[in-house]
Amino acid sequence: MRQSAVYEQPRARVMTRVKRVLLFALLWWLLTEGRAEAWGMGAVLVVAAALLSVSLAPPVAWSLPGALRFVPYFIWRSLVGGVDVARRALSPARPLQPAVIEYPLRLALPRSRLFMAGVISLLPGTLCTEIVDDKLWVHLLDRRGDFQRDLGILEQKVAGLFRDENRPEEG
Amino acid sequence: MTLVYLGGALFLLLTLVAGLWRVLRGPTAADRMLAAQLFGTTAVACLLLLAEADRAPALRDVALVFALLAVVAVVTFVRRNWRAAGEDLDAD
Amino acid sequence: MLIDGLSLLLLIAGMIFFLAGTLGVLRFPDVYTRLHALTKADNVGLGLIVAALALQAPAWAVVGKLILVWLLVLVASTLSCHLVARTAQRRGVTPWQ
Amino acid sequence: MAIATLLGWALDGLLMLVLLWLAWRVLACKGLFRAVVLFIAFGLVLSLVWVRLDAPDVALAEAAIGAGLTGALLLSTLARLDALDAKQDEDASS
Repeated sequence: MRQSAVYEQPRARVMTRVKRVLLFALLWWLLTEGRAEAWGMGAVLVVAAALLSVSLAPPVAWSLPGALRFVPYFIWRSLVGGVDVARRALSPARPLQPAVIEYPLRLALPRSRLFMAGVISLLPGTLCTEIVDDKLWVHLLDRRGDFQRDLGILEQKVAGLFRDENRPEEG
Repeated sequence: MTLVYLGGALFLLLTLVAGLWRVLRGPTAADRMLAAQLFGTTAVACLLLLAEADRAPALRDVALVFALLAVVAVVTFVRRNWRAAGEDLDAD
Repeated sequence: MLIDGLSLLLLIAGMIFFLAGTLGVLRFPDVYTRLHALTKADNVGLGLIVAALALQAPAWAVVGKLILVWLLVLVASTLSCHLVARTAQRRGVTPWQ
Repeated sequence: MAIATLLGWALDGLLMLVLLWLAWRVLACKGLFRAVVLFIAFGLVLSLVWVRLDAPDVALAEAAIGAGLTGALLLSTLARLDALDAKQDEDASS
């Protein structure tokens, strides 16, 4: 799925379909919880769904090292976010200092922008309310904290995941 | 462990009932829709626990359908209702 | 025995997050802060419950299915969260200060 | 084992009460939009009731049709009705 630029080449096309079939076979295995007798029906459906999916959802460029960097970061930060908001909800004082900030996006691809807007809602203290041109409107639970920097780190990881052209500079 | 699963499911159901208060109180249509989202997640967790407690793997499929359809109502709300819905409800 | 204990611990932690999510939805002052509470706390809660059940799962496929359910809820709730927040903003709901 | 039975009863009793209360509220509450959201919650709880009655297949259908599709259809209908009302008001005033 990485070589979306050379998608027209016959070899890449075959590889795309093989990967899709494997992906849908995995899904079928999970859905049937590994029951062997389900594979008769499954074989037909998996191939049909895989071929159909190639035209409905063309392959997207992503990078495995980018994903390996993104997933642990995401899990850790969403855990921190959950603990943070749970603490605020459970404490009698209900400490909140909401604010709305604008964050200028450097990501170029629509899918990575949308992905980022979604992921923001799971990270500590941030919630994306609107994407206007090149800006994200972010609602903050607590305005204390360097959110421009945190969002910059997230943006870099998202860019790495989707091999976004418009990568922000390191550091 | 069955006891724990059943107790957990009961607890989750209680939090779901508490969430109903938000549907009744509003005040905006968005608040009510948000409560519907809360019910979806809670019901999924509840079903997964019951699947273990009752030894009924089919319940995991029900949970899967819940997870898939949780978003349908919200998307409809956003696409169709966002102007109309508030008029009668933001007021009362 | 050890695994049962770990499962129990994860389950209780998950319940606390669900309780916190619901409390947040009931106590927080406006729709945006409520969305914060709901989305973050409930997803962590569901993740912990899924982890607890995965430890007890009879087969790897079941573990995968549990994770699949969690991922679907994750996608669904971030999407809903963003859409509801956007709707509220476009309807002119001003954030609580 | 006795505690498990007790917990099961508590769960079933609570489900039953919530279901009846929701059914009453859906019919009795004022705003239509509120009724639709309560109806979605009703479908969810009803699905859980089917689960407790050992009918996961019915629960699956209820989840898909009751909580999912009917809720969406009712929201669409409500939007149409409101648009229609607005148009009639305009016609009447002109």
